[in-house]
Amino acid sequence: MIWPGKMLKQVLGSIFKKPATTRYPFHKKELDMPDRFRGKLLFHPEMCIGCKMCMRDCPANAITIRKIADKEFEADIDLGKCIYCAQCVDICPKKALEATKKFELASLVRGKLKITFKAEPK
Amino acid sequence: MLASLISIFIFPGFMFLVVAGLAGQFIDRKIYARLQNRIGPPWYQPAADFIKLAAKEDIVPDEANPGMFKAMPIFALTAITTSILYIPLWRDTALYTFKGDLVVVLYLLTIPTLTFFLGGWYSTSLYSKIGAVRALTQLFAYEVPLLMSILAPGLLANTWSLSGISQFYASHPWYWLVNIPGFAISLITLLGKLEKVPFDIPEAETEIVAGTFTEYSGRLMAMFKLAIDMEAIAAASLLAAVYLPFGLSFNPVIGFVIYLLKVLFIITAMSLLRTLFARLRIDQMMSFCWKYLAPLAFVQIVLNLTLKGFILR
Amino acid sequence: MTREEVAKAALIKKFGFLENLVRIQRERRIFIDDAGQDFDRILDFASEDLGFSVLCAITGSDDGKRYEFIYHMARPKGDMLNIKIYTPRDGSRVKTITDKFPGAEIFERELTDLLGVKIDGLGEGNRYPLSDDWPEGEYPLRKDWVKKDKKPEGK
Amino acid sequence: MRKVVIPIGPQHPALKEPESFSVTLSGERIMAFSARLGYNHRGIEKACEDRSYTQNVYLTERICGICSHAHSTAFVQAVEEIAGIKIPDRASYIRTIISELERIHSHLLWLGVAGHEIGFDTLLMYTWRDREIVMDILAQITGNRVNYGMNTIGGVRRDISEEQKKNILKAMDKLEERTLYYITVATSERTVIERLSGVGLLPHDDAVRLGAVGPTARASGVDRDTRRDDPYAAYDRIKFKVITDAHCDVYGRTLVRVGELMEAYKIIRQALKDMPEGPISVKAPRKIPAGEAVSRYEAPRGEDLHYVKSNGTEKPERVKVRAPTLANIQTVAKMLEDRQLADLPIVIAAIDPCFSCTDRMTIIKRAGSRKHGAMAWDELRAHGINWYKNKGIDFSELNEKLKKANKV
Repeated sequence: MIWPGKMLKQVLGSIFKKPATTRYPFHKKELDMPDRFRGKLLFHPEMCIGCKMCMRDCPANAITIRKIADKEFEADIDLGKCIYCAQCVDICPKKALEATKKFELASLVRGKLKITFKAEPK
Repeated sequence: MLASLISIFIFPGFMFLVVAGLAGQFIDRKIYARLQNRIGPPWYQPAADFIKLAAKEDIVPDEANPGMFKAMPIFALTAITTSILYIPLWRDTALYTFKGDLVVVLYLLTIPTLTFFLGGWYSTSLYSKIGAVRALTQLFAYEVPLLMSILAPGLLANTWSLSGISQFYASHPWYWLVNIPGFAISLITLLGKLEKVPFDIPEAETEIVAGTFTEYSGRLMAMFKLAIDMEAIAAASLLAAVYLPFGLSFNPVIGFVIYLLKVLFIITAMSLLRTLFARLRIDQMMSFCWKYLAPLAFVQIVLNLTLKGFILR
Repeated sequence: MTREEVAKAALIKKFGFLENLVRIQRERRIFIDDAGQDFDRILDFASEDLGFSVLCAITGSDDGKRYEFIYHMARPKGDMLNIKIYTPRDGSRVKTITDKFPGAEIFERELTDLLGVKIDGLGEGNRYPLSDDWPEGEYPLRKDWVKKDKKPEGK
Repeated sequence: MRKVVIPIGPQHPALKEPESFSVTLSGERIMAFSARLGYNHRGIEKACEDRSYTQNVYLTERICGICSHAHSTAFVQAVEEIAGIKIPDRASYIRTIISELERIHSHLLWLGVAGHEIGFDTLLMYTWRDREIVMDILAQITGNRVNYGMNTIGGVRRDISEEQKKNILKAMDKLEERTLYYITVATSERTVIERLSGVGLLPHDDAVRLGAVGPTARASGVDRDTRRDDPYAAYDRIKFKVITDAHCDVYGRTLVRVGELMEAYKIIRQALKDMPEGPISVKAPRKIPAGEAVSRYEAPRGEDLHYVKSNGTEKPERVKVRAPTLANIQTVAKMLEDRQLADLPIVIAAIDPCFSCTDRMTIIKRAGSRKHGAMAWDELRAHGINWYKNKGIDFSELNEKLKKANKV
């Protein structure tokens, strides 16, 4: 006869183990994203040459590059649309885009998800 | 008059049961979580849940019978509060006692299950109805072994009064060891009474949403949840009084601590049990109760009768 | 001769008109570019005699002039035979294959919903995959279909 | 008890995604079963026609969260075949490794879900805890836990470094030990066996007739696996066993899945050992020449099939996706014949359904008219605020405070 309660030993052992879960919103120390993590985008206006490859390749049309003056560009990124694939980062010939490790992007207001990276006036 | 009102509403009646019920729920959830290698809820979680539910709007389905629908949670609470008055907690006598109160307590503790059935049935939702029928079917499965195993110690003590049982075991120490198989059976069937894994068939969430409680919300739901927590304490007290009748002769404070430890032990054992198994199907549960538990309970009764006949003449 | 060539030769031997229509695209991929009127017989022959017994999917598409249906049949060995048939855009009808392949039902319902093709002999059943209140006469996979409602931009 | 029809879904705790089933019951016994699919239809196939090939790689990846690598690989394979691109060896090995890591996390996820469906939450907590090991590895290699974004037309986007190799091997050892433990639990815990064996019978012939795929078919003794029969990526250079089982029930499906877990560890070790040095991608043209291709991929849930037709432009003419669940869902009615209501969740779960994959497409449509009696979201919110106000609880002050805090 096969008896029930096969996991007894392991279950009792768990009492002496450190819990696998964390108190997330209160303790964030454990949350270290890997180096290749694709989080919130960062745009470096000074590097952009305005080729708009990122706009062309973005699967979600989340990024818009605007020309404001000669050789000066601004980027609008809609984080609500962005799917964090980082294709724009890969395709950018001048490395003007960068994926950061930021991931806590929830917001109650949709407008806050639209961010603009302004070029610094020269 | 005042004294009895206090004992009914405050201690060891309603208020004590509420506090102990919420504490019991916390302990159960915390242990369950730790056994699963999780952190578990903070200590105020059960109270927070209760307050949150109580602040919500009660929604009564159009089709439901509003009288029955609303009355059921109150019936459940009342029955449990009444039952605790007859159970000796830290002394060898209960607040109120009469011949045969053991049977009355057992039936008072059956009333919540019946209210689950009626509440589910009168809310007319299909999930509730299936849950209600399952609750009743399950009642017929676990009630017999539970009854037989709880009556066995009484047979040995030659009384069906809870206070009488306590007094008998206080004067005959170590005799309670005979009842350990019965204790195990009661613990298992108690899981069925409190609708916990592996016998949470009436409210199996992956099958019938929340079973009998599907249509309940707000305060009525809060009351039902509270009733289950209180029932856990009342039933644990009953088991403690019947199967663990020791340490009753100290002063009230130490006696009370010992009583709490006994309840804690029973709750812990139930948490451990519900960690270990998968939920059974209703037919498997029936056959398990009738094939294994009922005969075992019967053996316990025969054992106790024999013991009584030959040794305690 | 490879497995694919054997299958090709068998098909041509049985159905002469397939001479130029059977194409081995690569290892394990055979296409029949237009099965035409003989589709039923070719399907029977392929599934019973050649062993292409698993129906993987039915693809329906619209090339602007006519509808194209591809029946993707697989062999346990891994070879895949893709049988194409075409129907005109107006009054398009196809015969069901659920009598031979009960699993085809869901693929055929998809064709009905998304391309608006009539499937002869397909029994009653729930629609798939569009919702019950989807308007009549709107078939998203047709090339001339345009999105009508656009989701309003957020606040 | 007379016959009743109960709805399971579109919202139901047993289903992790919205899909609607209706079950006719007589007492506890299931008399009839019918499914209404399509609740997750997002219009992806149509959307693919408006997007470029590069964009479509990410779009197809989002057909499903769990088998994202399966869909994107199947898609890029088809495109590469049309364009005649030969991907570097290292890239095909990396695709193989990611695909097996995905299988591991998907099967562990399934084991947990199966535990939950039969009310065994402890199993769920333990398997999902151990699944974190493989999720961490995936996050380390690809950047994210799901939707890896690993594929690109012509190869892969990220390389596996020496250090990551070591981490993967370490994780495999740990997971192997844990999987062995779960095999003992699944095969020797009485309550689990009681709930699984003999449930959801799908005899061999029915599996073949209804076109079952993946572990569902293999547990009915159908020896079919796209990885071996129609090899892609580096599977033609790797030795592995195809796990089959003759139980034909949910128990058999469990055994097949845990068996495949053990196989996956071996495949990954082997692939890491054999992986050659070299580039990880080749340049692909933006315009793909006209042509068509059928690509098959053994996803964790079964065979995934993509058909791509191109017309010489930057955008495909037609993309067709046949996800494994679509092939398997039709076996559920057969499996539920003469079973009890209590078996329904585990039987549905046993084909490891993924309805997002199955449904794929939508066009967003505003509901023109509300149904009688239903409340719109704003109305519901106003009702809630009023209800609390009548009870003497006023949140308006708190709302103001929150607004201020948000502005700061």
